[in-house]
Amino acid sequence: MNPVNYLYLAALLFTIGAAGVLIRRNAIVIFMCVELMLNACNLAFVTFARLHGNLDGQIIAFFTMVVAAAEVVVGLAIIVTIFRSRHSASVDDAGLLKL
Amino acid sequence: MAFPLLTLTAAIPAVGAVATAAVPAGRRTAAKWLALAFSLATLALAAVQLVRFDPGGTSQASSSGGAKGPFQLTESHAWIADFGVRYELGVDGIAVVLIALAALLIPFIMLAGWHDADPLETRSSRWRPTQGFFALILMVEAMVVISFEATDVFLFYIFFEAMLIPMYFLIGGFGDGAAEHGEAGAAAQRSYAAVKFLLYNLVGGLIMLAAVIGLYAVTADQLGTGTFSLQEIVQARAAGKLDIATTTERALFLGFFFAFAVKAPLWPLHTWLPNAMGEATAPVAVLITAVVDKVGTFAMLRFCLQLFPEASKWATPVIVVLSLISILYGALLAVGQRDIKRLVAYASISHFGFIVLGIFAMTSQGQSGATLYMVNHGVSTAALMLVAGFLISRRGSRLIADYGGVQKVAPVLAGTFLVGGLATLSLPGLAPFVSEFLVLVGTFSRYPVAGGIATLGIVLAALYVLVLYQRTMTGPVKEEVRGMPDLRARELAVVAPLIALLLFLGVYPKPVTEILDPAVRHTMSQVHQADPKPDVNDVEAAK
Amino acid sequence: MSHAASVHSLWTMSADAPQKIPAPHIEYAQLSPTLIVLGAAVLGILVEAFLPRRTRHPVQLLLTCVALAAAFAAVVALAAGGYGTGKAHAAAMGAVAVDGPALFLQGTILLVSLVAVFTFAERRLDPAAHGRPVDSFAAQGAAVPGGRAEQDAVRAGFTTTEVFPLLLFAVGGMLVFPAADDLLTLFVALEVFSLPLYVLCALARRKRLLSQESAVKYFLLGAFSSAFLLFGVALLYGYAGTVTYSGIADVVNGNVRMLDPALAATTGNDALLLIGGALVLMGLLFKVGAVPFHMWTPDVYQGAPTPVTGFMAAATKVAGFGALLRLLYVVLPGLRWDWRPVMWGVAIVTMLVGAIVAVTQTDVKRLLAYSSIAHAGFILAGVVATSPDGVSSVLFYLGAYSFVTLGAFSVVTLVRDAGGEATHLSKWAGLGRRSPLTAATFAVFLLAFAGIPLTSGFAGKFAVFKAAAQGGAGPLVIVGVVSSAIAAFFYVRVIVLMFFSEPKEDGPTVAVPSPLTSSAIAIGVAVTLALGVAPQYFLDLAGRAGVFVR
Amino acid sequence: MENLIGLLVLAPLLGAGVLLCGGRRLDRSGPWLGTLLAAVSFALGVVLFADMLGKGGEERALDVTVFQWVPVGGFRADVGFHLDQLSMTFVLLITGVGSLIHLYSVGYMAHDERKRRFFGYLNLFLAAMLLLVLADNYLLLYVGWEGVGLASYLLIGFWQHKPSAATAAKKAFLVNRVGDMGLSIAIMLLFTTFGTFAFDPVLTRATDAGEGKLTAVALMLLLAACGKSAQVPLQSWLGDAMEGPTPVSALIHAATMVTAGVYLITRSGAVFDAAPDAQTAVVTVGAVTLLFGAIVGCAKDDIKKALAGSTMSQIGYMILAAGLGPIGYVFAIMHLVTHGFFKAGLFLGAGSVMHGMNDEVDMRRYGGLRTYMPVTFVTFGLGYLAIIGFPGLSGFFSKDKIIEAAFAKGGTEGWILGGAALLGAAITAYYMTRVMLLTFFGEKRWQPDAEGEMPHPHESPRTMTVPMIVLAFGSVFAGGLFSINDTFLKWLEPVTGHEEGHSPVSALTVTAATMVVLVIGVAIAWAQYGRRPVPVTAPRGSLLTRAARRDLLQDDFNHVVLVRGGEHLTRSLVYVDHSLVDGVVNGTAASVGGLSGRMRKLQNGYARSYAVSMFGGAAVLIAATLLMRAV
Repeated sequence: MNPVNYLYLAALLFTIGAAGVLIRRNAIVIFMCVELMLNACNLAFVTFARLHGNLDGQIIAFFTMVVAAAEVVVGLAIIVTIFRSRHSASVDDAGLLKL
Repeated sequence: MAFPLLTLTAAIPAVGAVATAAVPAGRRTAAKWLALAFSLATLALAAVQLVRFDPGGTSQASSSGGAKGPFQLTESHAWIADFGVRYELGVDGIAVVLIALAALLIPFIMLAGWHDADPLETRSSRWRPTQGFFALILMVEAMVVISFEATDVFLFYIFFEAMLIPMYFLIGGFGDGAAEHGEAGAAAQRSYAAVKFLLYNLVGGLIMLAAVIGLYAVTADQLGTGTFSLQEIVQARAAGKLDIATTTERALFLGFFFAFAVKAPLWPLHTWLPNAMGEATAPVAVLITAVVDKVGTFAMLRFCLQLFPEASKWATPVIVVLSLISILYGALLAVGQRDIKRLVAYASISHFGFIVLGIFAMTSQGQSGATLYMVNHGVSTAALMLVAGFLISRRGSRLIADYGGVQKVAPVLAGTFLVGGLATLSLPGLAPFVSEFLVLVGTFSRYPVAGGIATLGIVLAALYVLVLYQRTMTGPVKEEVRGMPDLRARELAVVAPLIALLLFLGVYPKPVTEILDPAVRHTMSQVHQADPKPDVNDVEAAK
Repeated sequence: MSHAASVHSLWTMSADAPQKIPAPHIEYAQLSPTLIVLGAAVLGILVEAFLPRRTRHPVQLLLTCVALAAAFAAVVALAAGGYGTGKAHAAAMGAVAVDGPALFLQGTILLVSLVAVFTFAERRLDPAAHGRPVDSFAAQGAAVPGGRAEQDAVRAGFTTTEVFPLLLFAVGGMLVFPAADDLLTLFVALEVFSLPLYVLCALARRKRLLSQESAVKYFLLGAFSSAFLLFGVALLYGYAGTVTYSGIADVVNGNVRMLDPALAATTGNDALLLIGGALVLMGLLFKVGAVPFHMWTPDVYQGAPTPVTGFMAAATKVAGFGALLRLLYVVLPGLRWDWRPVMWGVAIVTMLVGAIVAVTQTDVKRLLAYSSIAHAGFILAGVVATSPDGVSSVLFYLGAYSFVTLGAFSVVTLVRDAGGEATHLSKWAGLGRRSPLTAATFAVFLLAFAGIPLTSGFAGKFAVFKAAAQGGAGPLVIVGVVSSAIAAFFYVRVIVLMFFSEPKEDGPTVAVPSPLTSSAIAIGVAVTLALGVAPQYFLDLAGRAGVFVR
Repeated sequence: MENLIGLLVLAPLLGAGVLLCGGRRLDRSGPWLGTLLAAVSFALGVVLFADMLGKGGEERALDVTVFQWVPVGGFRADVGFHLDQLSMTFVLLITGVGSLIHLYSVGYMAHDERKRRFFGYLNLFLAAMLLLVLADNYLLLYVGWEGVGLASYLLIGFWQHKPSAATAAKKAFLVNRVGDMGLSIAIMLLFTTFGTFAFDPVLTRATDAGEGKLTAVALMLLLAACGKSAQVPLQSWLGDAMEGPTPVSALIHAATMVTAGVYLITRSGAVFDAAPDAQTAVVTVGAVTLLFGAIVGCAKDDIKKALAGSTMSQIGYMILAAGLGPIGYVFAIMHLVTHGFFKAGLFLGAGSVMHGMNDEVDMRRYGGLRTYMPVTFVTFGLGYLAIIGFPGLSGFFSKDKIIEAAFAKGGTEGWILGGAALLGAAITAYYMTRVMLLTFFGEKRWQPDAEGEMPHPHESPRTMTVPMIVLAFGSVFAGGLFSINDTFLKWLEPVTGHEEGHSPVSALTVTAATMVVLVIGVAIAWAQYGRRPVPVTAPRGSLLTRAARRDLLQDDFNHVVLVRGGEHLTRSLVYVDHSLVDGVVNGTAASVGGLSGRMRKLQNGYARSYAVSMFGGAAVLIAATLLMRAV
């Protein structure tokens, strides 16, 4: 299989993730969509590493995972806090700051 | 190193401002005297400048490189090399006279506004309006003086702009207590006027900033290092090292001119002036029109004409038309005003039209007249406006209709008001006549039609001055005016010297014109303009 | 499948000789600023863990200040050692650049952070709760606002001293961000300084709902943008086969021959380059708050605790623009004709939108947020100059701007009423009458924002516009001037409100701050005026620091 | 001698300065101080005159430059004096009549609390007027020109508490300003043409300039003369100017200031001579005004306004004569001098009458005063005879010469001008007889004044009667003295030049015709006012009468066109300034604000919409980058 197809898949995943961010209301889901985007990036990295024949991409993918994990920690903490004070995880409910 | 006289002249009021602002709240009177002392010290330094200035001489070698030029008492120090900016000061005849004017008027402004900033009630211990008022006036003076002295475009620009800030607080922070709509309404109108003043001038300044940057780009491009030194640029152009493309020169000229036209102010950029002068206290109004606005017209002469001679000539027709409109429009609107101070403001617009007309007539009479006009207008408007301020402070109203028959109860006030008014309408024998006539002659000899139309301005001036005088001073004594006290000693001490000066300059302006004349000739030569020759040109020889 | 085989051989080779992986050569001395800060951050965590609650605040404060000062000293030492000029190079195997811009920006960030720490540590503004002084941060971040846990925490006198290590982590990330010399470091640094900031945003003591909301928004949008950035990195990697700046630049400039013609599909594929470059740019533009990636700015600036806002507004902008400069000047100079028009557009829109929308703002913090957007536009005008002058002007502007911003937000913390900070503009009416000094100070900052001469704002604006004009971006200068004029309007409006409006009866009071905030404000004013009156020294500094290492 | 010229001007100027700034201390002595300084000036004039008589006709002119006034580049204006026979004539007239009127005012203003200031203004006027006639260049003349305007303004409006006086003063100044505009344009034209505006170089070389330029200069000078001398179309201010105290009317608005226009034209004779078209304009103005003033004078019931109409008319004669060129200059000046005597005398008489009649000015409320005020009656009567040109008296000689010269202009023009002058003489006889009859003859028609007090006419005090008597002497004998041996002609000829006119009708015929029209005029007046009782309130009168009462509707025209039009113009400009000029700026500000408000809505608080913006932004960024590459 042509590795370029993995790139198409990565782009597709990325777009799905982005669309999810735009469409979904639940902060957790949005966050998961962001994770999906990051993973799409990982796929692209790995594919490119394969195409280029060097390891950089694969290493970067590990970094990305770590970063994503860190992001999850912080993100979930924030989301949980706001959920506890508002009893809602909908981002559309958080609309006090505007104009 | 030579004695930094110019720096000192600007520094003294600046130091005075700080010192005055630092006076504790309880010592109001001390603050006033302190400020007055500093302004007098500045006046003394300005007088020293006048004495040290040699009208005939071109220049001592400036410390930067011995370049000969029209400037004297020069100082030059490195400042912001990255921007090509030097701290370069120098005065020519025009500058030295205008500095003297500013330094002369400030003490009178202070004296006239002696009680304008006394707080109505003691609010908090930190609220010190009096100190602020006098400190701000000194601050303005310092900035005006340095603007007149700066021969570096950037240095000039900085103070040209920075002076807006103290002016802004002076306009917005202190009113004359005359309110149609109560105290709150007055405050609102005042802050509107202050904002309008600031925004107009700021926009003008920002457009000039674009041109200043453009100038840097041009010089940096062609001379290797960018420079803002007026002399360097002028000399480089003369030597053919700097060749500004026509369109660029025009664009830069317009950028500069716009800022100065706002400041001057020229129609249609004038509408801030009536608001500002109407809402500010009379001394501040004088400060605006007699001192600060002069920087605008002065800069037209010093920067527009000298930096961009070709573009100046190119723009002349339009500017002449604009100044004609200013003259007539200002005068007609003055006729239509119901508010004394606004009336004086529109009259000033008309007069600024004359000044700009004189500058751009490109004749030696016109430019001499215009520079002399700056001085005379300063003094005459100060006289008229300050007396108007005294009048307003007595009755608490700026409306012309609220007065009548003042002449009967306060003859000296009325008399000085009339003299101020007569100076405003350029009565021969008083100073403004000489300058106005020079402007008219200078314009007429190059643009006869424009000169003729401008002459209409003298009729309209008579109209608005006399209508004002008639409505306020003559006729039956109004009830509210009865019992109005005549001028007090302090007020007379403000007005009398101004009137004496008006008379003196009207009868014997030679001391001033002698200083101005070489500078004007230099400017004319920069623009490569010569006076038109008369038709019958050997008359003097025949005589 | 030749290349599949070659990849396989890679694997096998490394599997064969794991011991041959060379230990990376790290120049610890040259990275010392970052290491000091991060080390102190770790120490700070330990302090949180082991020291009693009472002593934490002074200890943390001391630790943070010392760390930042030491880091700054290290930066100065490096610069004095010639690393800003002659010895500039890419350290840590090419991952982190040690050169003029990097050192200048690091120095700026450290100074700004140091001043910001003062505002973080301020404990006199809020009335003491139960006899204990409190600062701007929540007693217990995790507690539900208004809930029992929170009340208990307040009663117990808890304070969130974790903000100091968080700040240090963020600073550490920021130090690396503009120095990052490969895209991976860039990404990691981005996350390192963003994540603590997200948390910091959520920690306000008052108006906690707003604070949490701002954190959520910042976090979601920040994560979203970093995903874009990462995808851009991936594409660039695909284009060049490497993520080091110099490597990519070589490929862009055509200095590297194709190793394998079969890779032509990806390597050197300009579509990858352009799209990847645009996405990375977008990630950076998000951080600096350029339109249309600016929308988080007002909300987050308003909701976050004001000291954090000040820190964020000042330091993030410095770091973000530093990274942007390096990316554009090192990686993409060969693409100048592609990205310049785009950046022109972004700069113009940013200046105009920032200035225009600010006109109708009614909240001081939001107003300053929009002002920061407009300023981002001005700085972008210097960025697109694509000349050493452009770089140094941007460096200067960043230095000048960050202190003004920090000072302005510090003043905002002082104006208070019963509900905490009184940020609604109507409450600022007549402030000049009640507290002339505070109002005058704020006015100085506003005037500097407006670019009035004799303030640092003017010198900075002049520098960037001058560079832009010389770089042939005359129209940008015009737009800049126009938006300055619009911007002047709302700065003036605030001044009018403070000085010429009658004070309201129930208006806010100005809290008397401790020397901490006072000195932060004083430093802001001093720098503002110093850089306005005598900018030459700093211009020289920025000018010498104007060359990137490759 | 030269220094005395300066003193001549300085003496009254000093008086003005001292009196106006002196304060209350001078309230008592002020009037006498002012009178003294006027007399000093007159004495100096006499000394200079005596000195001048001692020299030959051509060497009599004195020139003195006092100091450089405005030296700027090629522009030089000096304060310098030129005293020749023409200015000497004026100096004597001004200081002589001026001194008399100062003296008269001492009595007339005795009860006015602000008399110190009054005398200050009078002295100021004298100084300015002397400056006007002594200046050696046009710019300095202009200073005097405006100076007298100022003095006139101050004096007309002396009783400022009366709104009518204040309005009249303002009007006088404004109308004069229109004339002044002409003068200043003329000076500018002279400067651009000759490079100077001193009399000597300009006048000696006038012919070197093109006729077009000279015509322009001359027309502008004429405009100036019209303003100052109350000639059509700028005559409207003179009637209103009678609001001023009567001595002022006598001095300024009859004897001296209003004749400045004649001086200007005569002085600039060389320019006018080289611009025949302009001369035609001058004579037209003169002829029209002499009829206009006369007709107005017939209709007025206010004694001073009737006299003012007469003044207008008489100056019309002078202007007419001056417009005739060298054949008329001398006669213009001669008439000016004699007119100075008799018209001043008439005004002082009128003042005396008003003084006795509780300041009543309506002649219909006079009547039969001859027995009550004998001195006034006699001096007024002599003035009356002089003005109508009764043979042997001053007016006879001077006016006759002008009518002769008008005919001598030749051609149709000469006939028209001569005819007009004759007709004017008839009307003069009519209206002056009317004044005489209404005031001094017939039954008493006295009415109580505003306070209900009946007037008790009485003769005026000595300070007032003495000047009247002196002036009456002048009215009677001046013309005769001047005409014996053509003394006046020979005196002035070296300055103005003179040509004998060649009249199509003989001098004797003209004199005869003048006598005939005189008798006709007097007879009609007698028929109307002498034989039958005069109603106290004026009858409605014919259309012409009503128009003439309103200054032949000229004021109405001014009011509708200039005042109303001006008001509309300024009001609309105020509107324009507020709505348009300011409106553009405010509109821009408002639209920025509106835009801001709308863009602000985009910031709707929903994180997802922010994300949309970012996503869209990224898309645009990518598209733009790709597009850049594509182009």
